[in-house]
Amino acid sequence: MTQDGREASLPDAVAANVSPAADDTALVPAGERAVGSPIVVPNTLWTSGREGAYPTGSSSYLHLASLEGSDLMLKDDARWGALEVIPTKADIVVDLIRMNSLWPLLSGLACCAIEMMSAATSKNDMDRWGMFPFRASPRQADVLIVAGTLTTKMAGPLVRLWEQMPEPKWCVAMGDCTCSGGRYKRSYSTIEGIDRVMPVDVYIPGCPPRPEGLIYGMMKLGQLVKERRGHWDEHVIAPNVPTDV
Amino acid sequence: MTTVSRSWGNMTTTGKVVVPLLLLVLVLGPIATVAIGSWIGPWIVGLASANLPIVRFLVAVTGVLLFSIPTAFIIIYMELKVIAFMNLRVGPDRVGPAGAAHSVVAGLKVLSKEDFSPNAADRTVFTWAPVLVFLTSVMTFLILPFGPDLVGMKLNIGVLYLFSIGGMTVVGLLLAGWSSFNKYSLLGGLRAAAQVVSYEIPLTLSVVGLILLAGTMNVYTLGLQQSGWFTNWYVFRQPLGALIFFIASIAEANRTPFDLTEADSEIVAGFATEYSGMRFGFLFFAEYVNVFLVSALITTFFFGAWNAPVDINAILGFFNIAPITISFELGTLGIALLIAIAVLPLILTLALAAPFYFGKTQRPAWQALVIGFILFNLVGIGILGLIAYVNVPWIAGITWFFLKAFAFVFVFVWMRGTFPRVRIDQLMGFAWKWLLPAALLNLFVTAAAIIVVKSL
Amino acid sequence: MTASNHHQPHLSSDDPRIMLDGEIGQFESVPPYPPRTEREAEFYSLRDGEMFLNMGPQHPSTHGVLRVVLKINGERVVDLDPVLGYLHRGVEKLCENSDYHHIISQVDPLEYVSSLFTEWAPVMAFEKLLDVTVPRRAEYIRVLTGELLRVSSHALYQGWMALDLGGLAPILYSFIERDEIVEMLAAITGQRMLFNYFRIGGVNGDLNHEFMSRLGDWMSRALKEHETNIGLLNENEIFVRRMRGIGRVDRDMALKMAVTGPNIRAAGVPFDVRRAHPYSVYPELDFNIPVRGSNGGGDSLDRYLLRLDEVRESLKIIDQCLHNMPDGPIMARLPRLLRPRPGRAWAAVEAPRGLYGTYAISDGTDQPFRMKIHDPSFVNMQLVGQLMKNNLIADTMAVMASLDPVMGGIDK
Amino acid sequence: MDRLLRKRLETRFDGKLLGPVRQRHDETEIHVGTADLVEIMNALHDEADLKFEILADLAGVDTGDQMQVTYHLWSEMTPDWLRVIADGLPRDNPRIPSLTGLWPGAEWMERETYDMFGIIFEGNRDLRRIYMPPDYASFPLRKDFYLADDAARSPGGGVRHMEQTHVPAQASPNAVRRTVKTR
Repeated sequence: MTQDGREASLPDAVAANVSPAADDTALVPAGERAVGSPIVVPNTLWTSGREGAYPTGSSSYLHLASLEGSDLMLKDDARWGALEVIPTKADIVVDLIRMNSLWPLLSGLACCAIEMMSAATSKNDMDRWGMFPFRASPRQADVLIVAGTLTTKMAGPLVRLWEQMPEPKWCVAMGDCTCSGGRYKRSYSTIEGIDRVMPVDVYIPGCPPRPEGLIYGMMKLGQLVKERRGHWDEHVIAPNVPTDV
Repeated sequence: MTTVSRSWGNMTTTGKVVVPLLLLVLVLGPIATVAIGSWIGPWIVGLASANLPIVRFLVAVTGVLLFSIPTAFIIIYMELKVIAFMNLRVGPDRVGPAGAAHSVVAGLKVLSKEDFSPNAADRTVFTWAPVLVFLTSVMTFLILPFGPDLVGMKLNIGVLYLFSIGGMTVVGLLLAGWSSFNKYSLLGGLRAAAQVVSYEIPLTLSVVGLILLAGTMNVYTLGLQQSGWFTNWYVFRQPLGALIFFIASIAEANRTPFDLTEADSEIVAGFATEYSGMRFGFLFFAEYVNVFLVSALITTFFFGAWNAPVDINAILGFFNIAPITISFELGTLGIALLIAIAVLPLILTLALAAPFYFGKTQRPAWQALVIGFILFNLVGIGILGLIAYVNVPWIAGITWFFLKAFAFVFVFVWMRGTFPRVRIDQLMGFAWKWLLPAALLNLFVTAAAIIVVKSL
Repeated sequence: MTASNHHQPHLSSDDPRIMLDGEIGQFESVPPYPPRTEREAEFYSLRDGEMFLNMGPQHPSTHGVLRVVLKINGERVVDLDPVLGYLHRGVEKLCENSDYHHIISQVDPLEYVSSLFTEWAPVMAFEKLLDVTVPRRAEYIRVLTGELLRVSSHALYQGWMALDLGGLAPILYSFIERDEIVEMLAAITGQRMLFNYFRIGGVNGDLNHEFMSRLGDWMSRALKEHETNIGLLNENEIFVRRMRGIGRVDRDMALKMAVTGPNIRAAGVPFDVRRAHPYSVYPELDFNIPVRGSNGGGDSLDRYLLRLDEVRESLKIIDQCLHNMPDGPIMARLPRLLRPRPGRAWAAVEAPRGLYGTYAISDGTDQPFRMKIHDPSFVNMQLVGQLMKNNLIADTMAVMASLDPVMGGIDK
Repeated sequence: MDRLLRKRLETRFDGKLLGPVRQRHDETEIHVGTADLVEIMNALHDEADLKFEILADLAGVDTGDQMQVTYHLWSEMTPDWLRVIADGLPRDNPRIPSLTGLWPGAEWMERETYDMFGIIFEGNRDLRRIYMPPDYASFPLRKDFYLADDAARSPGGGVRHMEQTHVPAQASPNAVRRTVKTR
């Protein structure tokens, strides 16, 4: 994760997005006015102190395609193994295939794991979308459903687990604790959201989310897989993550 | 022009290599065809007719390879749906009719995953072990008699070949477990070795009695001997042998309750722990090919390989009816044949549509016609199928063979859905303390019976 | 990144102490630092023919993020060392920093399979600190919902038991039962798992029509379905042979290891907080305390069967609660901001896994000065180290599952 | 509350108890010194009229100026919980004899108390950190350990690692400010 090296080659649009603000002078008063004079609201849209905070036009709005065009993103369009001989247009088929068999990894961290299991059982059956065979080994899994609070002690193993999964792989953050820290945000041993240590494709809030919620998130993930048409930009990890993770 | 250049830009390097090749093939294809038709073709034919067995062997191998993967897909889908039904679930139902294509999709997905091998693994062995496992399970198809004259090789030492090849599977599993450089894989491989080796013995011994009875080791001959009524099946002469063979073959195929080699809850995925992508796919398919294989073997050895349970000709003979053989020369019809082909569908469709149009249910004409046409097709297919069944013996044979084999596959899946897993010491104790003495007893009784009968 | 390196090596992904399913062979299981205790020293020294096998923190059958380092000789487990803390969320510190009403939602996810009991003990302790008397209807509602949750927890236990032994079907059948129960509880609590339902001095909401109708529908066939789920396993020869005779715990061992709950009752000690130290309205209710293994201790099969007996008792309790459920208020009158007198209070309830206690110290402010949570799974897990000696790897799963640990409770 | 138990305890352990026997609700509370702890616990566990066989809980307490270890016991002889408070442990070097000889099951509870408070149980064969990683610097449940949201008051090892000492690339300004403050 060489953020610094990539920062040098940022296009202006991206640089405008990530450059730290000089100072937050949000609302600029419209000039001086005498005491008692009627307040005249100037007929101009106010602009934020941070340029690029409110995208106007196409200058700071970054489309995924242009992102792929820039050298910011790793050129890596998920064609591995034997299917590499298939030319580009066949990616639609490949992505339909991947979308229809997303094998989750059989790993639960905490409370949400129970609801994850409940989503796979008879009442609400994840198998219908081909998501059922929970693989025990990360080598054969496609989706990592992080279900439950992530502690600092577990962060290393989880990151390693993520690294052990073969591409293409996706991560689903299930529950408030994994999205943002949730009810243990204040604690001394938890991580405020797993996107500090690993990329996340789909966030499913709720403490814990219902099984239907998980299934909805997984279907959203399938939609994502289908719409990206097999072009996977490298996930940008949240700013304040230690570089040695 | 822009579209061409853009698509050219979108292609991967490999695509840029492949597409011109395709164009080249399109150009060179006709020329090559002409050449083959004129000069190379006859030479090949002469060569083939010169040494037929080799050609037959190659054809059989190709057919088996093409045949094994769809079988695995069918069994995987069957397992998904049957276990889902046993768990009060729906099972996959999104891709294909009733989710029939889900297993195919899973297989293609595995094909398109990253092909990974750990740093510390022994690359060569790690790469080739799954292929070995898959090949050993596929090679056994060569001697399976799917029907009369529908067999790859009529080996006269077929049973010997069978068990020698089946024993080679454990080598692949052991190599896979060892080369992964993972303790779980190592445990899985060693478990597989111990299990398969110790279950080979009762498996083989249970068939020796059968061989004594049959007096041959040719699997095709075994099938021939069980023709006629179902009482000729060897299961009624070797019940104990059949039982032992069934139990031992479960362990051979590493299925529940003997699936200690990939016990999820103990050793994560056994010998397959470190495998990903298509190598894992090989192991995955080999398991299911093995399931079909042992079911087919049970069918072949003990349940009358391709023979129908009832002997139609015997029944017909009992009623003094000549066996049905339609030796009707269509050429004798002459011009009437063309008329029949032109008119018969029309007449039959109208005839079948009539009751729906004039009957109580006053359907509109087009509906009645559609229904009539469908019925006509069904009837025609049924008649043709019946004729084929009666006149083409291998169609009947393959039908019955697959019916029986998939009945046993269903039993395997059923056990997968219901049984817990045995412990390793219970597994070994069962093999050596119960199955082996039982197999020896079976062998002894069979031999004694044969001697007694001969002495009479 | 320089000054803090000694703070976060356990966070870096190439830490030799972290061993997962894959890549296990590439790591020495021996930690890179010198042993701190003689126990650690003698565990991490290998004799001839032995090797380490690391299970977890991500393993299919460690019930979450438990990590167990096995020292195996072939298939036989010589010794093992459980490593906890992969789910340590610092709940006690959070409780000391949040006020009394907030604590109920903080302790909820501790034992997430039966989370009402994790609310019950703190609530009882705070009521002792505040000298509050809970209305009888509230007590009855607590008992009713608690016993419902006990049934669902034991159903899940049965399913996990089978799953760790390789049986696929029972877990799905027990999840059907569990889903029905949590859905009917969600009708009054509004949540499926972490019902933030009990309040200091009562409960949050009264029984409503949906709950009663669902409950009546379920009660009409609960026993029959329970028998069905039992029939999936108890007549199975493989299951019984694998459970019988392994992990035997006798009376003295259970008492010395401070085990509680079904695990100690399966060892022949009739210690159940509901009878040993009656709380709530349990003295008014008629139920038995099933005890097994009175002669010579009980094994995994006894621990399994005892929980099935407890389900029947719980159904009896639920029936009585429904019949003599009194009318009246469900909350005591209390101020919004609670400032109890300085003092200490200890309250314990009988959770599905054993004695679940809370020790609260008040210093007169609106936050407890100290709050200790005693979780039964944490103590019961110590048995694993003793029961696993000279067993097979497969038995490790069976015994661990028969103790029924919940990592959320173990790691707090 | 059980008056008989109070009388029994006062007569049996006369002079060994620091302070009177307190009783409230269904709890009886005695304070003992660390020197007499093992002897008193043995007596409570063995003697026929006490028979406190079940150790319900073991908890450490940091009162701010000293450390305490609290044991909760249950006996079939009395309807009360018995709370034994081992009092007067210095905060700089808290030491107390271990009870693993009496209840081997107390081992993990003592490990937890050591992990959270740094109380050293002499005689515990396996006294290492059980929750926090082995290289963790501080003891979270002590009173001078503050949560991450007021990390400025916390001593060095206390704060969560991810916030404390790391200047991230592309950091938002307030993150940088926090980092600088904790340095």
